[in-house]
Amino acid sequence: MHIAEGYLPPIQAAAWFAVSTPFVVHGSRALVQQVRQDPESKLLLGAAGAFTFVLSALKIPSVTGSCSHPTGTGLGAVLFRPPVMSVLGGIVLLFQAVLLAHGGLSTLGANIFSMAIVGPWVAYAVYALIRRLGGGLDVAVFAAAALGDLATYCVTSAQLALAFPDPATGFVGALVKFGGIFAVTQIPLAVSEGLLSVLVVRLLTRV
Amino acid sequence: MFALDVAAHTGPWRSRHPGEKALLSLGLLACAVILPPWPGALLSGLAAAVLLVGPARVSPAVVLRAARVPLLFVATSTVPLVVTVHAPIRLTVNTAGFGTAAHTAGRSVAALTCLLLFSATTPLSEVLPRLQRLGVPAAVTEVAALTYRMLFLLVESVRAVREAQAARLGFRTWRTAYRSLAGQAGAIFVRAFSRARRLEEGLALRGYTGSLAVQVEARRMSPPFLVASGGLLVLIVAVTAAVVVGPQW
Amino acid sequence: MTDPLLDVAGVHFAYQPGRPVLSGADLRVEPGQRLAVVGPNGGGKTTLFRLAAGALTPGAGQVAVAGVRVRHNRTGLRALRQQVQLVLQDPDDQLFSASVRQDVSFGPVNLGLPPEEVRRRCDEALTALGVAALADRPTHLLSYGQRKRVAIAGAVAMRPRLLILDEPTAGLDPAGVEALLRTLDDLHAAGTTVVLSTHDVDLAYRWADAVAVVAGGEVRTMPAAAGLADAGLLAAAHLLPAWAPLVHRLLDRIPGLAGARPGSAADLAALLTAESEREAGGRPPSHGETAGSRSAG
Amino acid sequence: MTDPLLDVAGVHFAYQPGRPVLSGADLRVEPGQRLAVVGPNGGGKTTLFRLAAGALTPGAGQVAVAGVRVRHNRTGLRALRQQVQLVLQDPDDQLFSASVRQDVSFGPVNLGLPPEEVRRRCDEALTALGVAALADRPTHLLSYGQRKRVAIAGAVAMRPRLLILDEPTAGLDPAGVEALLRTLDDLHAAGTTVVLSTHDVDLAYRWADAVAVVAGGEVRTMPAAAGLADAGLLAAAHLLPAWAPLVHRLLDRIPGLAGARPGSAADLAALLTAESEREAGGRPPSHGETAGSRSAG
Repeated sequence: MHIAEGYLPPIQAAAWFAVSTPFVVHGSRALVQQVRQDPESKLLLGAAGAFTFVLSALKIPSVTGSCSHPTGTGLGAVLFRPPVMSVLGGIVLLFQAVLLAHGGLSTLGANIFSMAIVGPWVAYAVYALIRRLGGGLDVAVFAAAALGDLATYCVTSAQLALAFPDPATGFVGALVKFGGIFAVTQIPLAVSEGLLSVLVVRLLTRV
Repeated sequence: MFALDVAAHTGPWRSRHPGEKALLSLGLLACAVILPPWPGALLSGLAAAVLLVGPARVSPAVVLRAARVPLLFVATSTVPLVVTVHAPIRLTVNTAGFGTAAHTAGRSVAALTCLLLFSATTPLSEVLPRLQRLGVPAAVTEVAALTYRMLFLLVESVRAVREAQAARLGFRTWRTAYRSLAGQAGAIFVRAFSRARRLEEGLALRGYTGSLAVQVEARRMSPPFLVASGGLLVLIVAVTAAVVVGPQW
Repeated sequence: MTDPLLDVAGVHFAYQPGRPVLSGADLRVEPGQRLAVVGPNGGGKTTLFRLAAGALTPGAGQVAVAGVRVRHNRTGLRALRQQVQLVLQDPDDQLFSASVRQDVSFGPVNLGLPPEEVRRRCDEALTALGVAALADRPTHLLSYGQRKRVAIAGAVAMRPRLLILDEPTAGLDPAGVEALLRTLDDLHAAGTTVVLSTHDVDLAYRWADAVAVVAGGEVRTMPAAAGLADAGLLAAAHLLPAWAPLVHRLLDRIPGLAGARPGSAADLAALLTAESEREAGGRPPSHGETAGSRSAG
Repeated sequence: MTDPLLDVAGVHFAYQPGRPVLSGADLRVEPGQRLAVVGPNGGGKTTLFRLAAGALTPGAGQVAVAGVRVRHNRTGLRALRQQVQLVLQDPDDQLFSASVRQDVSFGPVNLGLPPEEVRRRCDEALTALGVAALADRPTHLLSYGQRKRVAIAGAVAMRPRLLILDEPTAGLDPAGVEALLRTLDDLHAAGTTVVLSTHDVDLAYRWADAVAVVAGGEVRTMPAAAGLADAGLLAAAHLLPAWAPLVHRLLDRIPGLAGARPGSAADLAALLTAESEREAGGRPPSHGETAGSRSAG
């Protein structure tokens, strides 16, 4: 779930743009550099962006019977590295907003921060850590994708809690409420995304 | 494939300069988000809705279907605004939250309508190359344009793969469904990168050496459209100001 | 009278409201038939196939398999898919596993069959399609023609009573087309009813028992020989005439060749070669025994 | 004597060492020619085209365009691509932009032409391919046939002297094939030399002046009428015979039809219809004026 268009108060929406911009600018510089060194990589990056978009549109069956979607950012971060994912993720979120009305333009900064920055960095850090500790590829990919997914939705909950603190219990109370809706329910989906990512990586390493 | 994209490419405003449509719809969006929800968001949302089904001639069915997912988000995330958590786990309805909830949901629905006005009238292929003039590096807009082109190929592939898997009972149980999903993701990954490789050769034959520069159709901004859009925005701001400040007079 | 194996009756379908692809389409496939579906691009051939295979739900009308109306729910579709299998035009849409054997086993594994049975069905399907030697190869290293065969094997491993193939000969060279048709004839001889679509009216003429012309949202089915010799019908469906029926008219006007019914240019070439050899040898002409010619009644 | 427009001489090529696809291939294309390349899948047709268009560098032998040997460096390839354009079989391999007009403008913009010239060339190419009305449509809303035409327009906008098309008629329905051949004939009439590959020997027979048979690593070029009537040569290249030359032999044995040279089944049907109408009207037969028939000498 992306934060819908217009849901955040204007000041906070602007603040999230300010937080996300340095990451996206840094990612863009990295991308420009990469394309300059190797013009063919432009096509590969386009393919990676399209892959991420389509991956996040796959329908995962969920416990409740309804369908949900993976974030795709964990797998993306492992495959393409976080700085590039901040740009590709930004492009994908822009397309989701304009083509599907999922998310929005005023909330683009907030959604980029949770999905294209925190999610990929957490996933990549978890992946790198487990690999360095000698963990297997499967375990590392599973943990990276699942925790990346979960981190994304924890950030979304925190963003909403900051915007709408509980009148009685403040930010913490609000975090409990939004976390209950967007993060706790996400745990089975995060596990699903982890399993799916492992299956995909297995398939890809065998090819 | 995406109803909003099809509407943007086939509607009566398709050949208008994207700048005009951006001024109008994103201007309304800014009003909806920044102005006090009552009556700023209401007026902006109403104006966008009238423009959508009126001059832009977007089918209401398309608008409503596109709005379903974001409205679901608005509905679920508004619940916490009217509920208070008391430690350890006791929930009470918080009537004081109704005001915030109504403001937030109203602002969001209005802003969503403005976003739909932009989405359903403005083809992305017209927007992306023009972003360069706003300072976005060419490499980024070109990657975005390639992503846009390729995602339609991949969405079609994933549909076909899914259908083929369903035909062979790939979604019979949870276990088979996961295997099928991984197969889809794997197939799409392989497909995406083989597409990129083949496109690379196809473009090399057309003389590609690093730049994907193209000629963007010159479109003239229509002064009447710009003036009318500006006028509408000023009117909304003025009416909102009058309503908000008015009672003090 | 037995029920038709597939009975599509009065089916309407539109991808976008107000733009029907099929409006009142009827198609009956009898058990044991070889049916060729022809018609222009965008005319609705693939849509008709997707409806028959349960991938799409008709807007109006109904689809029945072996006399039983298809219900578009989990159980109904599951029953349908064990009887009817559709092979898509692009084999890459059907190959998503790492190796050939793994891919062909996808359907039988999903059916929940025991491992030995899965293996038996795979071997059977791979052998039927002549790709048993490729079983352990990764799918992406195969040629286009080989991938087509593996995709068909994946459907055959489900042991369908009706096998529907969307443009199975597209992209194959003439030798590949002939080999595939022989394979389909073997499957047909083993009891499978086979439906295929093609743009090649001569192929339809010589391979099929019956032909269905899909154009303008409607479907007209008739015996292959009659349908593909009807110039008016072909023109209405934006199709070009087949050579064979015209050639048969010419042959009937040539003393010594009258009555010969070559189905392909290769058969005609063989006929002419045999004739000139006979003349060189001084034997009397007897076209009835000409190799390769087939009665097209 | 003028230089050939394209001269591939003694070219060797292998994707993997020890597995040559072409070994000593020769191909000469004269200016103004219409050449059809036929041969089995995997026989080397596409490889030959990619060599001619500079996408591959030959292992041995050389490629010359208009008498000038192609150098495989930046400048040499740039010069080559202004003379020779290859259109791949799958249009999605060449269309990178979501906008038709933007896509077609890519080549001219890349050549560094001034904006008005770019616009002129785009309009010209879109009109030549009959897709001017689609200029503002997004690529992803076009049909397969329309995408093929846009991909060809992208090549035509480079104003090549030699246009090579890999299987341009694959996937098109018969009406689409006829329309595309007419378009290619218009380009040819306007001065472009056109080379295409096809699996349809009848299409090669009626459309081409010359035919090149690519099989077993070698290329043999000959006049279309002779090459496609040669049963031995066709069999060696795993090709099936064409109907037309066989039909011509039959026609010569029928009084009143002798000498008629229909190139397609549609022409033959028209010939027979005209004949039966003449007989009904009691006029004497005169096949020389039959509509649609074309001398294939």
